[in-house]
Amino acid sequence: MNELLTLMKSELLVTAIIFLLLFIKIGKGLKNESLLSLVQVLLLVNFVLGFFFNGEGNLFGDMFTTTPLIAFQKSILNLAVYLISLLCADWLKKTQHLAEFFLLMLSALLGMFLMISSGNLLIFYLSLELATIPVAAMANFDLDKKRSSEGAMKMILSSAFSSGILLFGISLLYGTTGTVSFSELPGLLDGSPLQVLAFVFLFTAFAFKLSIVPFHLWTADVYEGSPIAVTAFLSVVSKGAVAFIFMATLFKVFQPMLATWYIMLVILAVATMLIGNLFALRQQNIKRFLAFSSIAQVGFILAGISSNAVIGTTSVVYFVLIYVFSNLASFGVAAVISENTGKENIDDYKGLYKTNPFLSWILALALFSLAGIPPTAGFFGKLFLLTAAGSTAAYWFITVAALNMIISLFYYLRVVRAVFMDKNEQPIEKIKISASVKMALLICGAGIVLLGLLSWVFEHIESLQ
Amino acid sequence: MITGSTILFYILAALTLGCGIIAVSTRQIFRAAISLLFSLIGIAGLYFWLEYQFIAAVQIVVYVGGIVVLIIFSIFLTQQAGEKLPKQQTDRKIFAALAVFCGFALSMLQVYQHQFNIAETTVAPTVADIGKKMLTVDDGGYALPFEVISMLLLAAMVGCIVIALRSKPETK
Amino acid sequence: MMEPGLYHILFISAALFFIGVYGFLTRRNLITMLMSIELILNSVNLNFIAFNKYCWPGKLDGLFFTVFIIAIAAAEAAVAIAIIINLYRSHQSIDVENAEDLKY
Amino acid sequence: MNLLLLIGAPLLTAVAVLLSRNQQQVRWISLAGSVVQLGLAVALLLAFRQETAAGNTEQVFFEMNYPLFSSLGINFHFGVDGISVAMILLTSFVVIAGVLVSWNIENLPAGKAGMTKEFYFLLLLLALGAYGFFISLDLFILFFFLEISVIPKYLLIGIWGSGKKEYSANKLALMLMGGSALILVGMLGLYFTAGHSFDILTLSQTAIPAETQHLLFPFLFLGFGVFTALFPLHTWVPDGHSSAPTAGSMFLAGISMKLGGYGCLRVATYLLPEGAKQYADIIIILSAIAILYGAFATMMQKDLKYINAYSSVSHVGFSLLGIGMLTQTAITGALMQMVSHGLMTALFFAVIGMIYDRTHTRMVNEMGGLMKPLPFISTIFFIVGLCSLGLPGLSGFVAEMTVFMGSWQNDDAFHRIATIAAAMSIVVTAVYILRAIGQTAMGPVKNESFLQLKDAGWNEKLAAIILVAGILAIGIAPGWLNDLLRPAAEEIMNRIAGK
Amino acid sequence: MPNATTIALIPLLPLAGFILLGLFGRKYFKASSGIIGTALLLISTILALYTAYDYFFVYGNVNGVYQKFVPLQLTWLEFSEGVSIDMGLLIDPISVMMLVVVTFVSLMVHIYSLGYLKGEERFPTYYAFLGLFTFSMLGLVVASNIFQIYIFWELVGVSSFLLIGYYYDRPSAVAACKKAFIVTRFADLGFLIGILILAFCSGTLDFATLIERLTSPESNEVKTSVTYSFLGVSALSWGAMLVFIGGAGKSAMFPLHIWLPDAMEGPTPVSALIHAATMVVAGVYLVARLFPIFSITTPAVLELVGWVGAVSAIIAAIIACTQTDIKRVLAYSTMSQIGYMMFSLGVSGYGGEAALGYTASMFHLFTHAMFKALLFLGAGAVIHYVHSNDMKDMGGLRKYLPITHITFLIACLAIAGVPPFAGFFSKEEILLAAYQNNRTIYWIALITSGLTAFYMFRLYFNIFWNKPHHAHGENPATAGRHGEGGFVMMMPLVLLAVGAAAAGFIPFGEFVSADGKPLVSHFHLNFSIAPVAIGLAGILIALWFYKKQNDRPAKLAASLGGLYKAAYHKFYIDEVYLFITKKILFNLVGRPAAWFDRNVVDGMVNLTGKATQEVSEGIKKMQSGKVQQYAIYFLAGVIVLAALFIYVWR
Repeated sequence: MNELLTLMKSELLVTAIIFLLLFIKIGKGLKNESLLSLVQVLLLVNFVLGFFFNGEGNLFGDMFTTTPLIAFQKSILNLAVYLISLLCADWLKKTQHLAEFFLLMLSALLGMFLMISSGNLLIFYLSLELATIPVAAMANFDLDKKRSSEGAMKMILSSAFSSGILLFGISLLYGTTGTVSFSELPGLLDGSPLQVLAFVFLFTAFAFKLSIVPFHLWTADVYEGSPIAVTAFLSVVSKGAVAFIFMATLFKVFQPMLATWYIMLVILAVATMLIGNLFALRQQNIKRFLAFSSIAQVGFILAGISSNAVIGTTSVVYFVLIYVFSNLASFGVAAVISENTGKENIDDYKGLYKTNPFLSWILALALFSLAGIPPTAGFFGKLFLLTAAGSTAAYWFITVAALNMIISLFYYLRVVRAVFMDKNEQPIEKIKISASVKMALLICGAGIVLLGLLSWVFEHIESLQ
Repeated sequence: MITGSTILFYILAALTLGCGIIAVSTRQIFRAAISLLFSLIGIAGLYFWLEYQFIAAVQIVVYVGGIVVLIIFSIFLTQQAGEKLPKQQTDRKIFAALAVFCGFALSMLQVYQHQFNIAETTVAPTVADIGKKMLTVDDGGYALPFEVISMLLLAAMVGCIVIALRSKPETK
Repeated sequence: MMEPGLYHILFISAALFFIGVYGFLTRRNLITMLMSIELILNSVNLNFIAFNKYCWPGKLDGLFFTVFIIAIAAAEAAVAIAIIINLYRSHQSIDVENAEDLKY
Repeated sequence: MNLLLLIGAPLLTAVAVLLSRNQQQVRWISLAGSVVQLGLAVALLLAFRQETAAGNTEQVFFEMNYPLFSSLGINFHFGVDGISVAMILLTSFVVIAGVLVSWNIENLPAGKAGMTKEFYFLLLLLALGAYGFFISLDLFILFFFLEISVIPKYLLIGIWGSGKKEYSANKLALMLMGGSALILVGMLGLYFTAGHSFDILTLSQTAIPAETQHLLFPFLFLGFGVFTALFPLHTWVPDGHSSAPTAGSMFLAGISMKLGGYGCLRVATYLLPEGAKQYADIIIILSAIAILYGAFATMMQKDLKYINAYSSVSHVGFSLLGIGMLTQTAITGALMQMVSHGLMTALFFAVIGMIYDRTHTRMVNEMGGLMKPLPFISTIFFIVGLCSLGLPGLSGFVAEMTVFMGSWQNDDAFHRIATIAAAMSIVVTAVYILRAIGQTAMGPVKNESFLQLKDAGWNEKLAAIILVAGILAIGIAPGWLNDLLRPAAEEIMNRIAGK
Repeated sequence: MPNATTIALIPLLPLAGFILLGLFGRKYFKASSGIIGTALLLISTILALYTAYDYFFVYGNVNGVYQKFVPLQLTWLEFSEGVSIDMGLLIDPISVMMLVVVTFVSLMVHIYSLGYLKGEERFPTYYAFLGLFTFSMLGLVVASNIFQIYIFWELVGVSSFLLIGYYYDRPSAVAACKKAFIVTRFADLGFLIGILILAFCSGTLDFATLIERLTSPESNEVKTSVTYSFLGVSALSWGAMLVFIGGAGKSAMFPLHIWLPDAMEGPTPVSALIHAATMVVAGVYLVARLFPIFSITTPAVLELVGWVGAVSAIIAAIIACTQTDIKRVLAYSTMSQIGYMMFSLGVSGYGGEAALGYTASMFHLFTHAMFKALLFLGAGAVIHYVHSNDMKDMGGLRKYLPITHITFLIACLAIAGVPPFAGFFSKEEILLAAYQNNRTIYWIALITSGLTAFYMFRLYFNIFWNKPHHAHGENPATAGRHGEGGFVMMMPLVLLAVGAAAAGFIPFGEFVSADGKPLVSHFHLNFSIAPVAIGLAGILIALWFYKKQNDRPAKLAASLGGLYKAAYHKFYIDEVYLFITKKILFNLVGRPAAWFDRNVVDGMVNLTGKATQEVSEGIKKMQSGKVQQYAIYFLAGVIVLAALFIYVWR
């Protein structure tokens, strides 16, 4: 029993919070403000506890695995959720269903934890659904906005379609190998065409969740339609979790199919960067813009994964950590502005620096980090991904990736330009930023600046393997 | 040798696929729902044919008794029962058909080329086995998935409540 | 006529799968799209059961997969219908072509 | 001497600037910071000379090595040789001059954007990047500092610039980013072929297969080439310079174009000697084209900033030509040209800025006779013009002659013709420089209102004098610079010659 | 032994003047700057004279040969082992002679300018520039290293530029200074490449070593450099030729002479110093400096030097006959006389009697400096008086400017080669040298000699005789005030006149010769008859035409028709240059280059950006907002990937 407590600590903590929320909701209920503060405190506690009492081992046969690395990955997700709860406070306070929102979000988080820890395709599938269905519901939380329900609809239908294909793949895999266990699969994969087919079907589910081109099309619509808190959650937590399990699966389970997935990753990485960047070029809505930019970022993650080596794992985890800070910072700024002024267009950001220098600097920092400009951490993150990709001597691949950084810089600079350079008759007025948001933005900013230079973080991740 | 079981199989297969096709092609939404129902019943029949009675039962209870009813309710809720469904653009249909055909051909080719490891003996699991397994936490047990699904159902329920019970529907 | 076996069932399930996919791709009504999804999931279930029976009779993974898929299908359908109903309230339509504000 | 001081000084200054309250504090802190930097640079020079005099024959001096990402072989590895010392000295000169000319920025056309604090902050950040770049001995860190300097440039141009500033800023940032993308690829290639090391000293000891060198050299050379305006990747130069605020142009041309040249030499040529040999002819052709073509294109320009920008393309061509010639003298000359051009072009832009701030035009045909109201500025304009056209006694001459002498050491027709072609530019340079001077400083006064203009203020005078001092120090007594650069060039040549 | 400090001070004092006046002149020495500059130069002159005395009479002559000394040599910039630019002092007969000439003429000009430019706004600047020029010229003269000479070569070029552009608000002055600089710069390009070639051939830049290595036919350097050739000419010849082009540019030899007449836009004393006495003879000096190479190793190039000199001499003389701007006449005359010096070198041999041309050339350089400076300063006095450069505004000035008149006449006689004035002796030697070696050149020289006498006296008569002066007569009030410019302006005239009259009696050959051994020049009376006669003839013709105002010149001009017109328009050489620069360089090279850069190179960059955006716009349909379409893409992606990996990349 003790083992269960330590190994499943993160899951149990999250479940505990879920039930606490449920009881609060069923019982008297609390005012939004106090509930939010409570949740924030709980999430902080959850995040902090994530670093203690970590064990390593399997549970439920081999359905549930945990290692220090997985624990660290969970901590990253915890941190992201905590930051979202701070950053989107303005929106959260206004929502009618705060308890339910967090309940769903934490369910999804639980699903992601289980997904990262899963040692079995069944549990993987179930946790994937657990990580998806509540988010689809969350996407609809702006109940009276048409776009919100449209986004939610697109998400639930697409994800159902994608899980159908995933399941078909799993069934074929099961038929050919007779097992769904991650530990048994590698020995039974022989690379027969049917298995390749099954693998491709399976692969697309990851691709769908990670928004890899051409399975990415839902992303932008859903991001744009959803409340910013959900978008942030989707783009950071959901993506990060899937990236982790994706990488683990490829490295551990599908190692026999390396030749197949390596090429596949390279092709898709290039396509993803390119399409993501090209679409991001002409976006006006900041959420949609960030959606495409995050698609392009995924291309880089794929590049890192393609290395099939320790350095790949390390740099992907490291990158996701940096990405959490950078992307959340930009979403945070977008959330603050959107919540206070209702403006979500990049053109509306013109002249922002004049009135809101703090927000502007954070936004610029975040965007530079996303673009991979030093001294922000994004530079290191991206560079290490490319270093990992380079370890297979695929020079043309890193060349393309590096050239894509130029396109991405172009559109990130577009926002920077709007904020710092363009003139505006009616700039966004001075926004009063609440303490929690400010704190979260500062945390993000500090993370962006420091993470790259504090190399022990990177080394810590490396030591976890 | 044409046995009764073979004939039954083909009848069930025809029912499943035929009703499936009607379900995705008819322009009467109600008719589609009913065809879906029969298609699902056909599948339940196939489960019976495969001697997986438990699954067949679950199929009928959950699908026929649950999901299809849910769907029919939602058809009523959205006041679509009488209307004909809108027509899809032809090019979309063609592309879809093409893609579907390619996909089908591709997967069937692979399936037929693959030598499955066909077991000599077939043992149908008993409900007791299933029940035991479901609650086992050790190797080979399915307690964790069971818990996960319960969380999922909880979350889905909460989600549905929030979304569907919108307090003041505003029309814009 | 051959004795029906694994391949026959696989044919049926694959056919059903792609019928479902076709439906998903072409039905304009959101509820009928959902119905197509159900077809897809059922075809997968059939696959699992068939494999479990013919290939791996000693194991129960396929069977349990089916059970859980059915459960998930229910949950998914519930949420999807909730969303669809909500969409219907705001759009006064459940035609998928009417819900395309978000694009480009 | 502790090299970290060189990074620390601008960093601390930048932070202090951000924390300061008002204009006055910002300026004085920046000035104090840049004086400290100048002091450090001079101290470094002296310490370096002392070491050399003491018979220290190490390849790099004052080495320091702190692990950063040790598992990836990335270290904060710093050290200087003669080239770095010269470049650091150049940077410190330009920085102090840049700070001085921006003294009253809020009153100048560029200062409409306000945000003086940020302006100085970015300038110092740019300086920080340059210092870090020049002392880095680790490719990764070098790249890091190189990239640091890109965004400040973008913002400096985009916010405080003039004309089509957004376009220029964008173009500059993107092209430079393109350059760094190429560098990145080359760098990673080097990293993996040479056994997972980014360390320049280690890499220089590693035998890299010739084919790999042939493959990687273009990446690195072109990448750095973008930074240093290698033809035909130079088009960010005219637009960038013309739009940038005065100090921005000075930093851009005076410092950051040198980053590229330094990289071409220290990274591309030094680490990939076989590659350099393979592509030397192409480099020579491109740079000879750049020299002549830049000069001819300059002849047609009417905007002073465009004149200097194109002439920079032409002048920088000499550095690249020197590198391509692959002789010790030519490389020394290339380096001298970098230093000289840095000082000269910074001064040139400073002067242009001073003129523009007063006349509010940069079109030569709208000026004339500025010698009368602005004798000091015009005199400086003369000096810098003469330096540009290679007058003995000023730095340009020394550098160009060294390049020519070095180039001539290759005794085949191709190199000879390239040298002669490059040498022809000294005539064309004379033509456009004299045209520019003749139309602005000399001739009758075209606009009566110009007669009321005020000559340079103390800050501008000081800035100009500092840079002129640098130019003269090289021009009159080039020996010290030669002593600094030659051993380093020799080291590079030794590697190229396979010794 | 030569004293390095003393000699080094000669150029450094003017430099000190430049720095002092350049930095602080405008503020602190507004009025006294002229005195300071002059005083410093006076010291220089004294030192130069002392050095000359010391060299020629104390230590220079060892065993009957004048030695070369290098009392000081500092490495300035080392290129590679053994190849370095050194800053040194080379003391030999010609450099010492030049030291004297430069300091003396410069001193005269300094003094003269005290009066001429009195009250000018930029008086200190003027003296600063003069100091810079004198420093550079002296540095050039004593250069011990071929690159050192190039450095000072450029510096005199820029000082000349600055001084021509002294009146910077006159468009014509601005144009002239630009032209002077650019044309000489073009020639310097040749010089530079020549240096590169010579340095490559010899492996050194040091004059002594260079000459030593390149003049002995057995040396390795000569052997190897002969093997390199380009267009059938050996590398060494190319080197010598290109160096000569540099010299030709500076010395305004045809066809690089076009800058010199325009350079007269500068203040007249400047013209006297730079464009008559010193800088323009630098080319001659350069050839003389490298004479052993020209003479021994590349005689063909030396012949070319001779021809260029001869052609320049006659063309300039012809043009000079038609010009009406007195300074331009003098400018062409300068060009013509330098042509004399040049061809004199060209017809010279290396040692012994055959080397007469060398000595003659140097001698003429020396005497020419005197009388030409005098002519310019005289012209300056005239211009100062009438405020015009044009002959038409002059005439009958002998009464108003008596001292000027006399000194000018002496100078004219000297240049016309009338004995016993200085010009007679030097010109005689030149003609003799030409007569001995190259008859064609001799005949050209002879004709030129007649033309010289003619145009000089045309000038003389037009200024001082011809029509009566009335410009000031109408307004006597102003007439009195100007006068001749006082003592400071007249003193130099007189001193120079003494030089012009008497310098011929110096036994020049004793001191200066190609190989350092004294050359005893024989005076052939018979030979002198022809030149003197032709000179006198020229004077008489001029007298006939211009003594009194009449219409003979116009008739003559009309009868010569095309030739006159062509000569009046300087044989249209300026126009050719203008065509080449404006039409070809600007319009055919510069403009396309600029266009190419903006539209093609930059266009490519912009196109890349634009194309990216176009593509981005083009593919936006992919994101159609229709969830079913997304699913089709999804499915297609699955199928394509699966097919690829099943069938293609197995």
